Formats: sequence, structure tokens, C-alpha cells
Amino acid sequence: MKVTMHHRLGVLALASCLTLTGCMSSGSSSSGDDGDGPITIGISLPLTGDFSEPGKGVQRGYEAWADYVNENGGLLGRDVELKILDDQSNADRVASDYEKLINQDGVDLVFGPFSTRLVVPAAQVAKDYGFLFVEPAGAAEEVFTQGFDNLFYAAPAVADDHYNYLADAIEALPEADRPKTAAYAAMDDPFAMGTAYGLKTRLEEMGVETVVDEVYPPNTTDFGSIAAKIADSKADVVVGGTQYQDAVNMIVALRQLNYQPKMAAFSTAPTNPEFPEAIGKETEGILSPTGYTPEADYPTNAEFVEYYTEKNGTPPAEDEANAWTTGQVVAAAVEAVGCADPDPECQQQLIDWLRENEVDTVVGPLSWDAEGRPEGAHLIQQYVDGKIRIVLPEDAAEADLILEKPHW
Amino acid sequence: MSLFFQSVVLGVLLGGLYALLAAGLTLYFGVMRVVMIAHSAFLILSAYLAWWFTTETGLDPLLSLVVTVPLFFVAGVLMQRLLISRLRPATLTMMSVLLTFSVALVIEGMLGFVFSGTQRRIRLPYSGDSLELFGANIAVVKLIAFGLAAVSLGALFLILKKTQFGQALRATIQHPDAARLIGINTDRIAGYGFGLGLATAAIGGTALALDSTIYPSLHWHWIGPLMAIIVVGGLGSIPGAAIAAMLLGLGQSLLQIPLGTTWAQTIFYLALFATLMVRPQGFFGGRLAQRF
Amino acid sequence: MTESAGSTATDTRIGLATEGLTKRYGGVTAVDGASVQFHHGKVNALIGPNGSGKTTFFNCVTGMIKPDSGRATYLGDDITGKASHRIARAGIGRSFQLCRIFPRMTVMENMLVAVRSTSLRHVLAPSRSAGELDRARELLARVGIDHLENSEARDISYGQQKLLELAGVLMADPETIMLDEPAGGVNPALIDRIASLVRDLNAEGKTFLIVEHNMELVMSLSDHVVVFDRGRQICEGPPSVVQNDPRVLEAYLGI
Amino acid sequence: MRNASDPTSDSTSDPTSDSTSDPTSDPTVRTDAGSRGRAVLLAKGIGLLVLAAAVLSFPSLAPDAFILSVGVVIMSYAVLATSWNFVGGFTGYISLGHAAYSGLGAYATALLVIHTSLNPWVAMLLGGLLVAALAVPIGIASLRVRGASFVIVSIAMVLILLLVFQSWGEVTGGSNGLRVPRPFDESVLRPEQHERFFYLHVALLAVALLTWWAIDRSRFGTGLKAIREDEDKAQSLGVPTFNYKLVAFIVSAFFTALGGGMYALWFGFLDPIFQFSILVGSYMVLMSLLGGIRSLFGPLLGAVIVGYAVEFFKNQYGDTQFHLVAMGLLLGIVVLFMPDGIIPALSSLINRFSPQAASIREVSAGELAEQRRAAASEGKDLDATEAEPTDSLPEGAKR
Repeated sequence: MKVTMHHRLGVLALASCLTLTGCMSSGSSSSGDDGDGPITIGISLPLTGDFSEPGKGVQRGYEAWADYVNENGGLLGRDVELKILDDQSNADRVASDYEKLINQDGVDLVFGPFSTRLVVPAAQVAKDYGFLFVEPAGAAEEVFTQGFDNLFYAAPAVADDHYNYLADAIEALPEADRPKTAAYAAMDDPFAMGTAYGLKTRLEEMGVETVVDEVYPPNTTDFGSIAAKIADSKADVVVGGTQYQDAVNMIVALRQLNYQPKMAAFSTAPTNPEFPEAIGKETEGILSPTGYTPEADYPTNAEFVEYYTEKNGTPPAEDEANAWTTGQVVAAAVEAVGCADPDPECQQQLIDWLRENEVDTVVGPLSWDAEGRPEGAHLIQQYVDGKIRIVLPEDAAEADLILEKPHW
Repeated sequence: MSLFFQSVVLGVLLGGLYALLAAGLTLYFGVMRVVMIAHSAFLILSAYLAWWFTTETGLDPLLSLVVTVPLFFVAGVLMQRLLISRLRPATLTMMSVLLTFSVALVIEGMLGFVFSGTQRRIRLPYSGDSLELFGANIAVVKLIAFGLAAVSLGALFLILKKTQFGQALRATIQHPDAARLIGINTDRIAGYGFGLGLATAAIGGTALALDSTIYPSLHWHWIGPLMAIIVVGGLGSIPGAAIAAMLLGLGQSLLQIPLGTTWAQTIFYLALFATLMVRPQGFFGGRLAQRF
Repeated sequence: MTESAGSTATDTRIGLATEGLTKRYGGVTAVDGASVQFHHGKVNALIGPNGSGKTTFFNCVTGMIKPDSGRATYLGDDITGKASHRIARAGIGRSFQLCRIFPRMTVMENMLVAVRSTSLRHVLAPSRSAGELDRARELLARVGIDHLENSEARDISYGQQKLLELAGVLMADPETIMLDEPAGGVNPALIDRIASLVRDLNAEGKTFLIVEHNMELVMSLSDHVVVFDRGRQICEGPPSVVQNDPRVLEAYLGI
Repeated sequence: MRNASDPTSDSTSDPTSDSTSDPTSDPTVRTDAGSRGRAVLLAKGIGLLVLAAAVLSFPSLAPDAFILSVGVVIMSYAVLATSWNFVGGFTGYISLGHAAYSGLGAYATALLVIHTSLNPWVAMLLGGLLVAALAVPIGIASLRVRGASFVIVSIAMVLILLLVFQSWGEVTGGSNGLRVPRPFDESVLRPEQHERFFYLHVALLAVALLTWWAIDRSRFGTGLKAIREDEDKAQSLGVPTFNYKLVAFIVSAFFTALGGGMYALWFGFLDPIFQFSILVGSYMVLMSLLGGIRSLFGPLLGAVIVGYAVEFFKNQYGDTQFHLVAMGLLLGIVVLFMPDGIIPALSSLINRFSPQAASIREVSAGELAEQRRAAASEGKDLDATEAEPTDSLPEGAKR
């Protein structure tokens, strides 16, 4: 008898929940009006959880772009409206977010999320519904080998190519002046590893011996042992495939062991404004690739920096710039094709247009290969006299490259 | 050779910290038969408090201990009296896992809520300084952390061995019923034992914050190794945990030379499985684990 | 009542026996080289002052605790250190000091726990087969709580729980039944009922081994009494003999 | 042999009645069971039909593909929670690390599909069997000793697998993740995929529920439940507790792995940090516990409630870190105040208002027994009162 009671309750609860789930959808279906209403753009971003800091940077970039567009006549004469959902830094959620944006909120376009780990599941959903997918953050090679024909990375170069200018510069040195040994330590993350291993491949080609090759899990907080290995190897070059805090930790650990390389390159972290605060004056000579600098004289960049700075009080960083670039890329396609609606035909036209054309953006002119890789390279920055300056390539350089890094 | 020696030094320093962090965890199990999942969440909480203290006041993070240690002690007593003691003894072990797990989630969520998910690190003027010893470099911050661990473990040892409370606590660990028979208020002792465990978490968290990045979900990273340590050391045995912590810390540090960071971490889990397969009561501890 | 106790030696078969059984807890030796023999087919009692190691001895024999040294045998077979379910299936059932039942299962479900065979067919068969239910009802009726079969075990009274525990043990159809303080914490009327049940079951061929503090019950019920002090046997024999043994008085009075 | 005449056995009072209980007051129970048998069966059948109809009609009622995908997620969680419940519900051993088995199942399925030309569904089944085989040594290590070590191993498994799957990039794809090929070809559009996977998950759930039900009514199930209530006691009644626990654990790992494998085929992308996540495992626990671990449909109910609540809160409160706090609080409240879950709590509430059932509730007696049990279980094996020499004397020998 008791069993029946359980049973009946279960049925009741289940049924009512199903009904409720049905109700949840009501009231938000504003889909498919291709008239004069605003163009809605759906985005899922990690606003909470492990990737929330860069996620918020991307959010600021997107919002600044949308405001800018609306203040300047909109897109196809229509206002732009962003619909941003929080994916909690979770792959399951990011897919379900795009599912919701496309099906329930009826967005006209989608922009990509942040972090390589979230780009692939999100791109899959976009692809299944035939949507164009321009993304600001999935730089790792693996993103482009999955067969997504709708995907475009809105930045100058994929992770493996970030150090190309640095590698070129080293290659240009007389053989005797080139470093002999190099140590690599990279976070187990597709993007961070991509940057370090891109440079590793180049350096090994020119005969620089790899003496340490360490990969550490993203949650590593103790770098003592990694640093001990690097210090023991006395490598001429240390390359860190880093995000942010791991670079700080690693540099502190290396300093604790009194290791003095001739050249030190870390991805991402040194471009962060908090980096010099965390490291102090020992930043001198540290190298880093960057896809963006506010000083760059590409058309539209000055406007972007001015607009963004006025709005947010600080000049934009790389995440913000990549988000803005994403907006610029999609806008260019929309203006050229003349449509912005979820209809697969329109989306396909947008995709085809981007495949064929070059777009001027705040990070320079961008064009893509068939898999969506941008065909450019990152600038190389270095801390010179306590400030981060562009040192490579030479035609964009603000300061001279320091080849012999001072002690840290 | 110098890498080997350097790794030994790092391993010992790390092992000392592990010993402190695991001491509280094994203490809870001893007095209450509770697997306290939230222990490492409290570590991170205390690390955040130390970071926040330093950021706000500019003073040395060690000074935050004056506040956090008593605070955590009281929190521990309250947690035992108000939450853990409400559980039915018959299902205590299992339900306490869930209860402390939920506490850990709440702490992690609140940390994210208040301090955001950004990684934090205390900036110290001496964070990069080191001493040289026979060719090995010893970071000052790691030495301070080790010193903190040594002092607090020493203090814990003295409390357990020399004070009346300590004797009552040990009696409660070894024989709860017998302790009750000779007039020990085991409930109150268990509360204080819990408080003592959390007080070690306050110290451990601060020591951790000296030389490490912190972020809200970091506690998951710590709970695995710490649990492996207390199982290998013998559940409920503080000296056992200390020995196991030292050995595993050293092992991890040395294994990193040939295996790399990631695979070296598996030593904890291999040791855990080996212990359960071969000697479930632990290698260095008492007999408590036999039935639990 | 002492009819069988008078004619020992000749017709006694040794059932459960131990040799030098020892169990230490830290510095305390709970069972200290106990060598004991219990008579098969009889009602045996194990008595002794509090803390004399009776329950620990019980637990060692039934496999709940592993002894540190010594041997335990049952009808000549070595059962030392065997897991308690194996000992149970060797034909020894037991009750616990503070009545242990399965509180959140119904009385009937409590009855169906006992395992008599480990064949896959038996294990996977529905537990509520008609035969099994009948058997359970019969035993419940025998102890007098058949009207409660659908109640949750935690909802019945302590006395009823004690009877349920006994009935549950009987479901496994053990040859030997070990009862740890069957009269502890129950009213006199119920003690009488338990005593008569023990007698009846003994008459049907069940061996009993009872740890009990109620001397009146022990003396009236048992054929053979073993006295424990400080973890070992100090004396044994029929109740009438043991009752007057000076060592027993000494042990109890702690002189 | 011996005459059973006992001078006190003819006493008129029922010897079973303690001061707190009156056993004569519950004939209702029996008549209830007897006369109502047929009606109960009918009600069960109708209930089951309604449940099946409600679930099966969901895809046609779902207004869009997003709702349908939420339905798939909830069904997936229902499968996982029900699978978890094979060990959690029957034996009372709480595993916080069942994500290890769903993750392994997912990866096993994916790798088999990618590297062999196996049919995806065969691969999924094979993956489940592989995980079940792996569960044997894990179960032996963690179930040999009781309680705490099981929990510790369950958490350790997730953490070690996360490390291994993250680092062993050549095989698992490492942190790049692993794309899983679709079981259906390109012409099956995404909403259609969701619909098919919804039914597939329901089918898997049905199999899991049926297995649960079959175990529940078997001797094996009775033994498992006895282990949950009192393991020592069960063993003393001849239940081979270790073997029983191990088998339940393996069955649980098997179904969990199937659930993981099916999810992998649906979702199409695996990333170690999301597959081997303690949070996923704790969702299974929360769902089962909330619905009621002792009830067949408890985990399903829990999955529906939690799955719905997650969507609801995200919809309403958007981007706050608060979801962790909410989940923590909910779990804490369930553990402290509703350890039996919703289904038993509700049915006891209903029982309280239904007149005939009231008389069998002897709360005071029940509580008394519970207290005694509690006291007993605290010192259950150390048995301090016996081991520790004390100078207290039995009643008969007091000076």
C-alpha cells in the first residue's frame, strides 16, 4: 500500500514538473521577425566560475561594440540587441545556452563564447542549426580540425603562430648568438600549450635543444618542482605556456631558485595590467605575444580605444579587443550580404562571404583559411624600462628588442 | 645531483605543509568518525581571509592568524554541536560526508560570490627571496610555511599529550564508551576536537596562502591528496598522518623529476589504493580504521 | 530441570569450543587465552562480572572481531577468524546485546533477511515467496508478534523487537543459537516468554549459548554454565555446582 | 527431554507489551493487506501507465528544441541518479564520485566508436561492460573496509581519472577534449536527434528501473537493504555482505557507465574537467537523496526537480555564483531534515492524515528503539563496556 503511495506521488510530481517545464518556455519566444525590430545576437559567456575574469572582459568588449553600433546608425539600419547568458564555465551549459538562444530566444545571429574548452561544444550547436559562428577565443589548433565549416576565429593568429615574429628574429641572429637550450613549461590547456609548442617547434627546427618540457594541470599552485627542473637545466630560454596566475607563480618560483635565463617568454600573463603589480620591477625583459595593442594604427582602432576608454575608464585589453573584432567581422558580413536572420540560407551567405573576403578590424585586416584559421601573426611585446612595448615586428616596433634579459 | 637534493628540500618543505593540512582531517575522524570534506574548503577560506587582510591593511598575512585561529575554533565547535551532532549515529559516517560536502559547496560558492573567481596571490616583499643551503635554494616563504606547520603540529602534540583536555580527547578517540564511563563529556570533547581541527585549518590556510595562488574551487585540488594521506597514515592517527604526509610529499617532489607534474600527483592515489588493498587500517596508525 | 545436568560426561558432545582465544585492545586484554567447551544440544550459559570479556568472546567466536591468537572450533571444524556470515551458515545464529534489528524495514522484511543458501537461484529469487512467507509467519506467530508483520520494525516496542530478533535468527534455521543478554531491559513477563521459547526450542534440538546477568534465569534455564573473569574461564559445570563455587563468588565480589 | 511448564508463563498479560506499546491495536494492517491486494495492483498499474504516458508524450508537448534538450539532460540525470541508487539506495554507501563511472563510460564509448568500426550502441554496451569490469578491483579496495574508505575512494577515483584523462592526451584527447561521432547521420537534424535521444534515455531508464525493481524484491535486495540498516547484523544472519555490496556496486557502475556513454553520443564532445567532476557526482547524490533513496522512483523525481530547478534559477537569477551555495544549502537541508527524501516524507504526511494507518505508528516506542540502537551502534564493535575492566557489579552481587 505504501508502495502505491510512493508511486502515485511520483507520477503526480513528474507530471506537474513536465507541465512546468512546458510553461518555462512561454513568454520568451520572440523569434523570427525579420522586419524592422532590433537584430538580436545571442552569446553565452563564462560570467561565473573558473573562466569568469576573461569572460567578463569579453562581455565588456561585446557590450561596447553593440553600444557603438547603435550610436552610429545600427546594423542594416536596425538596432543591435545582445542576449548574453552565463554558462558558468561549463561545457554542458554552453551547449544548452546556444540551444536556448537559437530555439527559444530566436536570436538572429550568434557570437562565440570564451575559452577554447567551450568553443567546440558551442560551435557544434551553431553548426547544427546552420549558424555562422565567429568566436573571439578558440585559438588552439584543435578548434580548426573538427570540421566546422561555419567557424571563424576573430584574431590575428592561431595559438601555434603566436611567437612567429620572435622565432623569425632568433633565426635572423648569427648562429653563435642564438640560444643553445630552451626549457618549456605549459599549462595543460589547448591554448596555452599551443603557444609554447608553436615556439618549441620553430626553435627545435633551428637547432635549439629542448632541455625541459613540462606540462602541468590547470589547477597547479605549487611550481617549486617545475622551477627546480628548469633551474637545474640552466636553459638559455624559458618559455611559459601560461594563462595568468600560473605565470606569476612560476616566475616567483624561478626567482626563489635564483635561475637567470637569457630570454623569458610567457603567453597572456604579461599583457595583463596586474602583471607588473604582481611581479614588481623584475618584469624587465620578459617577452609576450599579443594579438592586440591599443597603440596599433589600424583603421578603426583609434575610434575603438577612444570609445571604449571613455565608456569604461581604462583602455581595452586583448579580450575586449577580440570581442570587438568579432562584432566587426560579423557586421562586415551582414552589411555586405544584406541579411541578418536565423534562416539557414542567410547564415550560409554570411559564411560564404567571410570565406572569400578580408575584413578590416582593430587587430588588423583578417582573412581566413577553409577551416577558419586567421592568417596573421601576433605582435611580440617586451617589458622595456618597466613598460610593456611592442618590439617585433620591426615595422611596428615601439622599442628595441632586448636580447639579453636583465636578472630578475 | 643538485636537482635531486633541491627536490628533496622542496619535498620536505611540502611534506611539512601536507602534515599540517592533514592533521585536522585525521583529528575529526578520530573524535567523531567524520570524513570532513569541508576541511580543505576551510583552508581556502582562511587563505582568502589572510589575503583579504593583507590587501586591506597592508600588514603581514601571518598577523591574520590572531583573528582566524580563534574564529575557526569557534566555528568548528559550533559546526560539531549544531550540525554534525544532529545526525543519527547509525548513519553518521555517510551523512556527515554529505553534510560537510554541502558546507564545502557553500563556502566555495560564497567565496566566488564575494571575491569572484579571479585567482589571487598575496604580494609579499620577500616572496622571491631565498636562502642557500648546500647548493639548494630554500624560499623564505616556504620556510615560514614549514615553520608554521612545525610549530602548530608541535603545539597540537603538546595539547594532546600534556593537557587534561588532550587526555580526554585521546581517550575519546580510542574508546568513546570507556571515556564516557570515566566521566568524560565526550560530546563536548568532540566539539572542542572539531574546533581544534578547524584551528589547524586556519593556520594551514594561511601558510598555504604565503606561496600559492588561491581561487574558490582550489579546495577540490587539496581534498584528494589530504584524504590519501590520512588513509595511508591510518585514519585517526595524527603521527601517522604526519609521517605519511612527509613521505608522500617527498615522493611527489622526487617523482616529478622523471614523470612530470601531472603523473607525480598520482602517487597519492596509488598509495591510497595500495593501502586499502594491503593494509586498510593504514601503515602508521592505530586500529581505528579496521572497522570504518 | 537439572535432569540432564546430572548425567554429564557420557552423553555430551562438544559443539562450540575455543582454545587459548585472545583479543587485546591496545593495552587491555579483553579475552585472555580463553579455553572453553560448550555442550552441543544443551542450553549453555556464559556468565561473569561486567568487563570480564563475555561479549568480546562472543564477537570473536561469531567472526565479528578477529581474535589475536587462539582457535575456535565448531563440531570439530576450525572456524577461527572466519567471516561472520560463514559462521552463520555453518549453523550458528546470534542475537546482540542491545537488540539489533533493521529499524526501517518492516517486521516481515526483517524476517526475510536470513540467508540459508548462496546459490544464485536462491539469491535472485523473489524474497517474498509463498513458502518463505509462511515460514516467517509461523515463526512470528511462535514468538507472538505475527500481528505486526507490516509494521516498520522501529515502530514496535523494545520487547517486540527482542522477539523479532530472535525470530529473525530462527529464520536461518541455525543449530546453535547464541543470545547476548536475552533478558536485558525487558519486563519479567517477557523474560518468562523468552525462557519458555528457549526451552521449547532446545527440546526440538537447538543448542543455546546464553550470556546473561539475570542469575535466576541462568540457573533455571541452563544445563551447563561457564564462568568468565578477566577474559578467561575460571570455572564450569552444572548450575548447582557453579553456584557454590568459591571462585565465582570471588570474581563477582571482587575480593 | 524437558518439560516446558514454566510457573510464570500462564500470566494473562501479553508479555510483549512494554509500558509504551499496545500490540492489540493493529489488526487493520492485516486486513488491509489481504482485502486490498487487488486494488493496490490496479492502482500500481494505472500509476505506471500514467507515468509512462507523461514521459513519452513529453517530446510532442515540448514547444521547442531547447526544452527538448533540457528534457534529454533531465532524463540523462535520471538515468545516472537511478544507477547511483543501486549502491546508494540499497546499501546506504554514499558515493560522491560516480562521475568517475559515467565519465569512463563516456570515454570508453567514444574511443570505441572512434577507433573501431563498432556500431555506436554496441560500443556503448561494451563500454559499460568494461567499466563494470574495472569496478571489480575498485570495489574490492573500497568495500573491504566499511564506510569512510568507500567515500574516500569514490572521491579519489574522480580526481585520479581527471588527472589521467587530462594528461594522457594521445589516447583521450587530453584537455583538447574528444569529439564523438554522431550515431545518426547528417540528415537527422538536431531537434530530431534530441527527440531520439530522449526516447533512448527513457528506454535506458526503464531498463535500470526494472533492474532496480527486480533486485528490490529479490532475496539479494533484502540482503542489501539489511546491509544499509545494520551491516554487522546482516552478516550475522548469513548475508555475505562484501559480495553483495560488490555486486551492487558493479551493477551501479555498469548502468552509470551506460548513462555516461549515451550522454557522450548525444552531446558529442567530451572534456575531462567536465566529465570527471565531483559536482556531477554530487548532483546524482542530491537527486537521489531528495527524491528518496529507498524508493524506486525517488531518483527520477529528484532528477526532474533538480533539473528543472537548475534551469529555473538560471533563467531567473542569471549570472551569479549563487548556484553552488543554493545546491550546498539544499543538500544540507535534505541531509539534516529529510534524509529519507520527498517521497517517504510526503507519504508519511499522507499517512498521518489517513485514519486507519494512524494506529500502527508508535512514535514513542520507535524513538526509544532508535535511541537504543544509536547507543549500541556507537560502541558497536569496540565494546568498551566489556573490554575495559570496571568495578561495577551485577545487581545480584552488590554489597
